[in-house]
Amino acid sequence: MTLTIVLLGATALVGIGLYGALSQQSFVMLMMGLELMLNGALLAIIGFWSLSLGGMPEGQLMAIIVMAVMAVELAIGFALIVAVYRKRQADVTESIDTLRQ
Amino acid sequence: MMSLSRLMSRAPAPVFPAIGPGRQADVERLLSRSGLRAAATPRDAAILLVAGDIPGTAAAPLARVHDQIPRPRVTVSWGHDEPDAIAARIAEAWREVCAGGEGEGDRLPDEPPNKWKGVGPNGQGGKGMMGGVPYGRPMAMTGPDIRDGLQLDRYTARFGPFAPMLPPGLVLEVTLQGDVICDVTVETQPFAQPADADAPDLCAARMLRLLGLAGPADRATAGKKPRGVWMRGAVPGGLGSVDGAGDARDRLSRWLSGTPVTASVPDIPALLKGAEWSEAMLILASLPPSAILRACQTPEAA
Amino acid sequence: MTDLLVALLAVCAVWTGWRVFRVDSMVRATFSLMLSFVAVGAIGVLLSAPYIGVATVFMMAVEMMVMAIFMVMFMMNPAGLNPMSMVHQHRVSIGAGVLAFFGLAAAILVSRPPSNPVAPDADVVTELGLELLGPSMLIFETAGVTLLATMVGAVILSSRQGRFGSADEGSRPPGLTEGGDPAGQRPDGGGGGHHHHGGHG
Amino acid sequence: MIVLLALVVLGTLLVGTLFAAMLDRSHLSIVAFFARQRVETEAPDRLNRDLAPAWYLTLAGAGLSVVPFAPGLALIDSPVGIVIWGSCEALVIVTVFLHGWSPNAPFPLIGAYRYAAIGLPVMLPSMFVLIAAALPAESLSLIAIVESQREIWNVIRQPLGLPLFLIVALAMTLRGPMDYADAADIATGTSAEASGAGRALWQTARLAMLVSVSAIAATVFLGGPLGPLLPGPVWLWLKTAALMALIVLLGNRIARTTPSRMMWILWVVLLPLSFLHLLISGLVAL
Amino acid sequence: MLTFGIILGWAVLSVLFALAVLPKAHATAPQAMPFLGGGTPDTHAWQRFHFRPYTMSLLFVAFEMEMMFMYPWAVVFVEEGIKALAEMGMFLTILSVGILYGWREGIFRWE
Repeated sequence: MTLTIVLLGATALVGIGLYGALSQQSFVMLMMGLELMLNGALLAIIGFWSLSLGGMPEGQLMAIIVMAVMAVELAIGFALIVAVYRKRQADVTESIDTLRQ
Repeated sequence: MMSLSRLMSRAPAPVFPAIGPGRQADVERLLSRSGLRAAATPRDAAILLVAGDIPGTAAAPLARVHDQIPRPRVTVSWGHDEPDAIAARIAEAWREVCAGGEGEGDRLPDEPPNKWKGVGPNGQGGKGMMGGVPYGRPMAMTGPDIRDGLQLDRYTARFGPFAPMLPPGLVLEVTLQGDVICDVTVETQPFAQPADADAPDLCAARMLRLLGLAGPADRATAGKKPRGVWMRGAVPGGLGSVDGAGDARDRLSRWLSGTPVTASVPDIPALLKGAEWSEAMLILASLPPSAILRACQTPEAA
Repeated sequence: MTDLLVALLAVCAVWTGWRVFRVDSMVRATFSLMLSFVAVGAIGVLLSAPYIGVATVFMMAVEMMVMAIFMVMFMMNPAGLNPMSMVHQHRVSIGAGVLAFFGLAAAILVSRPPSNPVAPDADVVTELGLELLGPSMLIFETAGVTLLATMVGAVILSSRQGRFGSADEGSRPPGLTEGGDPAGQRPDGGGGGHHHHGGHG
Repeated sequence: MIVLLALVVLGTLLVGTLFAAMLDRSHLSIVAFFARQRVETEAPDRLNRDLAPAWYLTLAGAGLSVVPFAPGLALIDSPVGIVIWGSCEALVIVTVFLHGWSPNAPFPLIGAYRYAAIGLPVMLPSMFVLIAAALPAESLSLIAIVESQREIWNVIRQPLGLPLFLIVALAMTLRGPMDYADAADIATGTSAEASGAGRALWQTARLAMLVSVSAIAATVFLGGPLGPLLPGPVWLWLKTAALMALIVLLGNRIARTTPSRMMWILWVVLLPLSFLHLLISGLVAL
Repeated sequence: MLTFGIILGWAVLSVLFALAVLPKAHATAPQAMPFLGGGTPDTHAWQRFHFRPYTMSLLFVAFEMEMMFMYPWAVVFVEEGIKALAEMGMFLTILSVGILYGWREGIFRWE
């Protein structure tokens, strides 16, 4: 019962994350969607580990790895955004000008 | 209720000083007394201390600062009274504030900086995402940066003449990106101060305040030796170098040892441009008020 | 009781997760995401995973702080003063999200995962530590290398000045003009490394 | 028993906050400001402005709850006590950031970002000294850390620990040399637009955090409730009070450098020092 | 469960206290202006804020992950002895290379 609740919650998080990742125009918001999907994965792992796998330590390690993936995604994603923003600065400001009209 | 207001009135009176020409040293000495507390922002104050004759150009800023003090509030003007008399008047004003009441009303009309009514399908301020004046003000726009070339928003504002970290009277128009100064011009020169304001203990106290040492700064103002750790070392080396007067750290050392500093006229905008806000404020505090005034009087700085 | 709390927290996690895409202010969006993580961490604590649960809160608070900084840096109108919708292919996305939810939910409801809960007196933190130093040692060290690669990659991609100057320059700002004197400080030298300044794009 | 402990923790927090205010000589000012007008700024983030002081208080309370008041007796008897405290520290950064972000004014905004720049790297020495304290205890629980100090306090066994943690404490309580959020050059930074009860509540929460962080330091480095003759809670209170006075004194005496330089110091000086500290503690514990 | 309840209790208590003591904020237009020492701003303060040490914050996020491994390591340190010291030493050495690289690139300052 608990496991079903947890997994349904995780599924909903993945669903919302997918919606966010697909619908958002900006790259930064897309990262939010990805993080939310990983959040769902984390919740599912915690649920499985706790209720279905008898607490085998690999489950906890898996959760840590999901968090590491989040950190890596965050660091590399934002570094890429900085690099792109710096390179295509003129374009970005142009698009801002178009939007301003 | 009565006892609460009595308890409140035993707190040091929170005073925001608006320092006029020639009164900087007087006000600094006054506010280092116990029973008075110099507020760094009008939000933290109840009493506006107007020292000296504020010139007409600074009347509107004075009204703004006055209105920013939460109610109830009282203005105390300091003409030529003795410091003891003015301290007593401030204490009286603080008791009055603690007793409650409406206090003084606003000096400026209750009008938003720009008329604004939500428009568009989402109630935004104007056309597009960055347009219009949402809540009465436009939004900051991107512009070139002078450090790392990442063009983000530039925030332009006029700071002063009653900013506690700037010399009294000085108005700087500053363009910030993050907290780095991209552009700075002197709008109004600081008020002239007598030679007393260049006294080493007062100058040292101004720098110590910026270093987070309010207690030692009060001691320095009272002519005692300030007790602090890492006072000179906390000032980064090479900051605000001026020909013949060393850098900010050297000047603080000299003031702490009681030697006055005379600096040749520096160009203020050139010194501040490109500095971080905290560094810029340290640079300004590390120059004697007379030197800053001389620098602002030269034509190319204006 | 635990079931009820877990269900409530799951609803919290989902609700705050949904708010992320529904608020105008980027700061609110990011910290809404953080609350979603906190709820997941709390579920972890309830499900006898104290370390993973609390550490999730710990790590995510920090990560979301950094995320908020970058969201505000690069999003137009970061505080949502001009509310606007910034979505595209809205229907498709909703469809995909709903489809993913129902597909996975059906799979969950149909499949019956084995019930094998953690022993109530298990010392899960010690087990994790032994696992890290024992069988999973390679994963642990690989994670180290991966993080190193991330650090180096992030620095290379996002830092600009680093490629020119060495660390002993301290916090000296670059020149105001190309190759000019450094701003604000030390008129002597220091601008030499910054010839590329101002030439972006 | 739980209710009694909860009351003890609450009482400690209240009395400790009052004591902190007295040390700071700000108790009367805080009382005075609770009664004054609370000024609204232009288009603020009202929700976050009102909640930031509440979160700060929550974190102070949660942090104090993991502290054992007698050997083997803590309100939150968690196997991961120091991780809970670590989360509190991380959330303090978020809270201070929100406090500075919410008024929509330049000085608070600068203060908030400065605090983020300093608060994040400050987490590293903090976590290293707490992990070092967990080594001899073979547990992340603060109760076990107290037990491990029966023979010798951590302040002697791990000499670098307390000094490093005091720096963290100054940052957590926005004080003196680490007070980058509320610095004088930005007109008290994140608090520059806080007035009336909002300002007073923020100051109260800041003092409550001082109680919490001192109690943690007393537990981790000074043996917490351990001591001869007097009962456990009294020892904890005495040690906490002494550390509070020390932190206030340090905050009033040490100068604050510029944020850019402090960040450099944190990474280049204090982080290697905490590595060294961990190595020493590890070798001693073996 | 108790842990969770107590922390939730603190949150509820603090929020209720804040609601009790915080009156509704109100102001006239001149009162609401941001404090600039009497000066006026051109724009809203909320902006795409140029956070100077952004590279540092990215490096920090990656480096900080090491904590996740260190906490469980600390629990078994004495049990595993010198092996644990060696493994964590290697792990931290690997990560320190990243920090040294960052330092060399000058990211620990305002960019």
